Amino acid sequence: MSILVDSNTRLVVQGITGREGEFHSRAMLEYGTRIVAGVTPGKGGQRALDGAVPVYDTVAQAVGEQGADTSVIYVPAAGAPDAIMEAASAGIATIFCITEGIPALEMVRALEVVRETGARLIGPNCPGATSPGKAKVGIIPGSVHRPGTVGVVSRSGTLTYEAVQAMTDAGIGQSTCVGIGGDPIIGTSFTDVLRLFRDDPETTAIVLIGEIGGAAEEEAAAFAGEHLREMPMAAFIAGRTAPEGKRMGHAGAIISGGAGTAAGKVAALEAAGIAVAESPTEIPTLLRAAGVGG
Amino acid sequence: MSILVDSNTRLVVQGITGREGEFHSRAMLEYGTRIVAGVTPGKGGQRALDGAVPVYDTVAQAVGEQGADTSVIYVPAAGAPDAIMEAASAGIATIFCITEGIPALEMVRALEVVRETGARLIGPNCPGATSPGKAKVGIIPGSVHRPGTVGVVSRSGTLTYEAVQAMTDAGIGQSTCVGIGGDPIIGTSFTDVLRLFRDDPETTAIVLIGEIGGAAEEEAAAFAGEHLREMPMAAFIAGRTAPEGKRMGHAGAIISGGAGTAAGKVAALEAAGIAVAESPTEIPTLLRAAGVGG
Amino acid sequence: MKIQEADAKRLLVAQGLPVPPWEVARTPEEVRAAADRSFAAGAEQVVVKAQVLVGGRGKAGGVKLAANADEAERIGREILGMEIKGITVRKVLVAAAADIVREFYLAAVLDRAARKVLLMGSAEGGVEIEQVAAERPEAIVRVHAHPIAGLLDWQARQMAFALGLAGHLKEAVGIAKGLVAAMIANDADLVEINPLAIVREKHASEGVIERLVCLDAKVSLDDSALARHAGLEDLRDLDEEDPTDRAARAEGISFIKLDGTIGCMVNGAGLAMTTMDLVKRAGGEPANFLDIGGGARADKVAAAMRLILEDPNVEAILVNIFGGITRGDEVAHGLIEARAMQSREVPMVVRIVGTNAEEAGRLLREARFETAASLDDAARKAVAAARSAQGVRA
Amino acid sequence: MKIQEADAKRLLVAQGLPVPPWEVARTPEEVRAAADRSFAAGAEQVVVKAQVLVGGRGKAGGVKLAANADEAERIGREILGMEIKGITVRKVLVAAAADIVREFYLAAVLDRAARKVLLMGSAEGGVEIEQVAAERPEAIVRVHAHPIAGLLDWQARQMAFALGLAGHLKEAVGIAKGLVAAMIANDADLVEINPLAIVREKHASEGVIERLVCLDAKVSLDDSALARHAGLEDLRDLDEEDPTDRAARAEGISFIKLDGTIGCMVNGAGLAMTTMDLVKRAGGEPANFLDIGGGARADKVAAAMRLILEDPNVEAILVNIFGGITRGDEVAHGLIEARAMQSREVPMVVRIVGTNAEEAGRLLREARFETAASLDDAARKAVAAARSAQGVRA
Repeated sequence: MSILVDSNTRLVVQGITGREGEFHSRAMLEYGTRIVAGVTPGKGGQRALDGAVPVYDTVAQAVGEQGADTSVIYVPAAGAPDAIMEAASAGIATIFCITEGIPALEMVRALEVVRETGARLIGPNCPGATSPGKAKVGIIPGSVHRPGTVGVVSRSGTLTYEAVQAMTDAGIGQSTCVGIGGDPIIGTSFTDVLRLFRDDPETTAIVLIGEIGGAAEEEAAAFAGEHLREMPMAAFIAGRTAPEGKRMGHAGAIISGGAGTAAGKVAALEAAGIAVAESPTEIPTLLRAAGVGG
Repeated sequence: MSILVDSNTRLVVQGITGREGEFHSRAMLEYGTRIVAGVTPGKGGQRALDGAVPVYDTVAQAVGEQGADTSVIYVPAAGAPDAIMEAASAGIATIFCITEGIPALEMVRALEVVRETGARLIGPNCPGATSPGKAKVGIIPGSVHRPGTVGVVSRSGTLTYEAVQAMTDAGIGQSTCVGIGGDPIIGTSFTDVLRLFRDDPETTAIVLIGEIGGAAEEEAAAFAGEHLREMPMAAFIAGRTAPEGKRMGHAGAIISGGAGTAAGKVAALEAAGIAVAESPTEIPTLLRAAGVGG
Repeated sequence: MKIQEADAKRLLVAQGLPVPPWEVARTPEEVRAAADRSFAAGAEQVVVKAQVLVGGRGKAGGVKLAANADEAERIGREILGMEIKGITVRKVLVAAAADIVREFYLAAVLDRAARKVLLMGSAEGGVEIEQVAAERPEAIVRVHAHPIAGLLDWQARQMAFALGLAGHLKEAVGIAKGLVAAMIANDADLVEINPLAIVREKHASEGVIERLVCLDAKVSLDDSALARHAGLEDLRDLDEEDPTDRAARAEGISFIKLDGTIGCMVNGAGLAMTTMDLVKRAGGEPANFLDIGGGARADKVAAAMRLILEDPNVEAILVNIFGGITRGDEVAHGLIEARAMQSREVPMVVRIVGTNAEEAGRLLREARFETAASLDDAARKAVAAARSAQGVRA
Repeated sequence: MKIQEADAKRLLVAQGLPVPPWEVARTPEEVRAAADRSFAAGAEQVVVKAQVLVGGRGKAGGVKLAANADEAERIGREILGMEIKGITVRKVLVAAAADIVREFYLAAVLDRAARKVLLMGSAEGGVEIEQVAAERPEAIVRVHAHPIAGLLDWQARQMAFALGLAGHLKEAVGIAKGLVAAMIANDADLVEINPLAIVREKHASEGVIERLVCLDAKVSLDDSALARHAGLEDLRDLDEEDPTDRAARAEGISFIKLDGTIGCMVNGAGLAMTTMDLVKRAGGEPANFLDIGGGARADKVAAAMRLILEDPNVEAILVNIFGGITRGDEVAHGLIEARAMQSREVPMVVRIVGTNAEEAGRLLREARFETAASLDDAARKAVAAARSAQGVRA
């Protein structure tokens, strides 16, 4: 197994004919991800990626004709919340939204519609997820991975690649790597992913990569302290030097009113018995110390 | 048993200090209904009905302090949808809305919020429900009833009293009489109530009183034809002489584009094996013919 | 409440929908002037359309084309004053005749079963949708708007693609969303565009272009919401309303005039319909639907009586009251008061049961009203009374 | 994006919220004129408030009362030009001082965990809400607005009753709903009224009345939504913005100036923060946060380099790129180009891994850049380079 994506994933790419969508779709196809359809309203009937993938006008058509069950969204911010709602309403079970710069209140509304349908949204402003050797969905470079049993969950993009590369270099493979996104309003939280990893028999250890802003890491620490006592874990928190009141790139990365500091998150994780690395390169060492093997 | 209301019902009256609310609350108390609280925003702390009932500012307080589980709303149309949403969000399980004249699209929105909470709304523009000898909620005169085992469901007010009086006069008692309301957008349909009666061991026969407009009677007939084959039933449909395109008093009572006629409804009911009376006074005879006893 | 095409179009324009310009004219001279302006703006033909709230005006000869201002004036003279289904045409709409490439149907309606706004579309526009629904139901596309968020973009796109409007995607999405927005903004029961059409237009700068426009519009407003929207009550077309209906509305009485001879006064809509049905069953014809509502007092009863008696066809009156909130004695007082002041003598059968029915019975007997015990009995007596009244006159 | 009090108040007024009148003044003379008008309108005292986007202006002496126009002008002279937390005061707000009966706190914020708008209220207004939250969390009332329908009436009532505002129910409901409406209409992250106050006002006609008004307002807008709202971008206070920040925004680079000496150029926000943290860990201080974003090309790299070098404190530059979408060779080209044009010589340590890293390494070696294999190594080298640069100057 693995979580969220695997070799059975039937992926539809929303925005497949755009520059980003096409670029990453090629990389996903190369990695072995089963892309069954693309959607670009108005380009239905065409074929994308040198004829490899049929393009539809609507997600409902992609679901109906190709059995798509997972979607990845490369649609620009103005249309992305609608693309999310379309996917959810069409019966897509897992939706990855890569798009950055969606207004938070747009996401509040879109997530309510998603909730009504029972779909799961990862992101927005996330790099996607990879189950090494099976499938990758999103924008994470396939080369950083190595199949294994450590689950990785992160709010970042390149920082995740850095941490995963360090693990791979140290011979520690991953079951699934998930980027949940750097926005304040996201569909799937750290805790949600921890729950999925807990229930995945193939995942034997977890790495959590957080950053300043919000309280999702604290919430995850509380969950782990209660439900993941037996699971070896390591963590990293970015932003120890970030000043208060400034948005550090990610819309969600801001300390305000003294809340959301790296120190607070590190303390919460450590209180839950999770070792926190001072550099992403230390993660493999912490995992080994926690009992993770080859 | 019985459905929706009984001697365990803990009722909160929303709009208890208004003219309508006070008048009908007295009648309900007299009938034996357990009114545990009233709500009138701004009159919290007072007592209504000669000191018999505590008044709160919010439904949440009535639920928290008096354990109210059922609500009846006598709030004017402008505030009624909000009163419905308040009751649903406060954890009230069954809400009766007596108020007439709520715009249909207001109800579309309010019902979505009700749906999110899992509450049941009866009405609006309905007379309420009575489980004879146990409790009455709404505005149905208690005097027309007689305890028994026939369930009555209707879109009307006085027409229901007429039919129930005829049954009572003929010695046929009722398990519960429910008025679902005359508006186009209502919370609980004929079919919903048929389902409740089916699952109520105390109900042994059913009377359905419909009228022109919409297709709720046809839907109910289809349900009865499939799921209530063993249940003795009788029906009456008002509006055989109603012209097309005119709203007959009730906002929902209109034939448009040839749909929603009495003839169509009578045909659907008869096709499901349900005898349809030509006058409400014939209902007892039809029930006897269907095998209903004393 | 149904409103006229021109008013419906204005509500659509307010939501940004593309509606070709039109003018309303009340005299043949105004028709000519409007046609002149239209021809001056480049029209090759103008269409003159009767403004009535009943359907079928086309078949009745209420919609005609004119190739010049003379013809327009002549047609205006023909249509203005014409009777369509009993309604006198008092105004017409004048607009440039469209060069239609293709017609569609698009409407937002209230879906009672789903408890949502339903957007219905068909690529078979220009014809009666009921006919399409009956003959080829699969030709109708249905999309439910979100109950709170309204019509979402993807839903509008889904409708556009299903109708084959991929070539006019952005326009179609705007129109579909605007249609539902118009429904919600005005608390309408129905907003219908038929036809929604791709038309060919000549533009000085761009040459011939094809665009999607709303050629006809029908809107029906929710009576319960009229008071919440400034200006909507003004759209009521008093020309087409019976004065009795207006008086009833002012009294807060629900009244609908019918063609029979037995006037009915009832409390409760369902019971009022039932009373009509029983009059018919007893061999008579109801003269009206009348619901005095719950808790009506004597003065309202008297007002209801006046409404009924304004109809010269009424030959007998049936009063049927099941007292719940309504007190029987109040009704009896109202009836006695009303009869004392009534302009003409009409037989009356009264049946009052429920709250204070005994006191009511005493009052009525004292005042020598004919009473009845059951509803069926009351209907039979009323029909008989009407027959004998006819007999007297005959 | 934070906006000034006066702009925040205008957004509230646009939603119908009651905000007592105010004026903005940029000179002591304007302060006097505004105070004159306020006294003429019946004010007994006026308040002069520094308009700065940092907190704690009251404690810093940026808010003062004046009993007459002379005093107002003097206070205006005092406050204008004052420095508050490094920001020079360039404008003040002048308003009649309110006769406060009771103060409350009311704010709409984004609740990340619940994924909803959260309305927070407290009957302990006028003080820092963080203090109330820390000391008496039960004194804060929380109501989540419906994610699509917004704040419902009953929710607003619930808040009003919980705050003890039963005596001003209708006003409080209007304010709570308007507050959330302002949040949604402007795509704000935060709309705060502190204090919301019951004030005593003398009216010529009504005598002394008490009413609920918004005395101060704080609004922070969602940067991602600014472009969707006409006029909001204009509310950015350029007086308080570093010119470098403005340049960065124009280039689409996420940049925040800090106080250290090691300039950082990174792709990705999380990695950029991590890079800063590792600089600090290696004994240095980051001079900035800089995320060039995904897929940055050579020209953007060059622009980023210019931004970093505009800071005279920068003594070494650390470039850390993990190529995914971003191509390492593109970055290398950009660095080479930027160095060729740069105004001053600063040591640079470059670490590029991922997509096209080998080609990048070759280019950088040819151009004699100092490179590093790991992120930790790069941080150490950059700190060492800055130290030796200091040594050279010392």
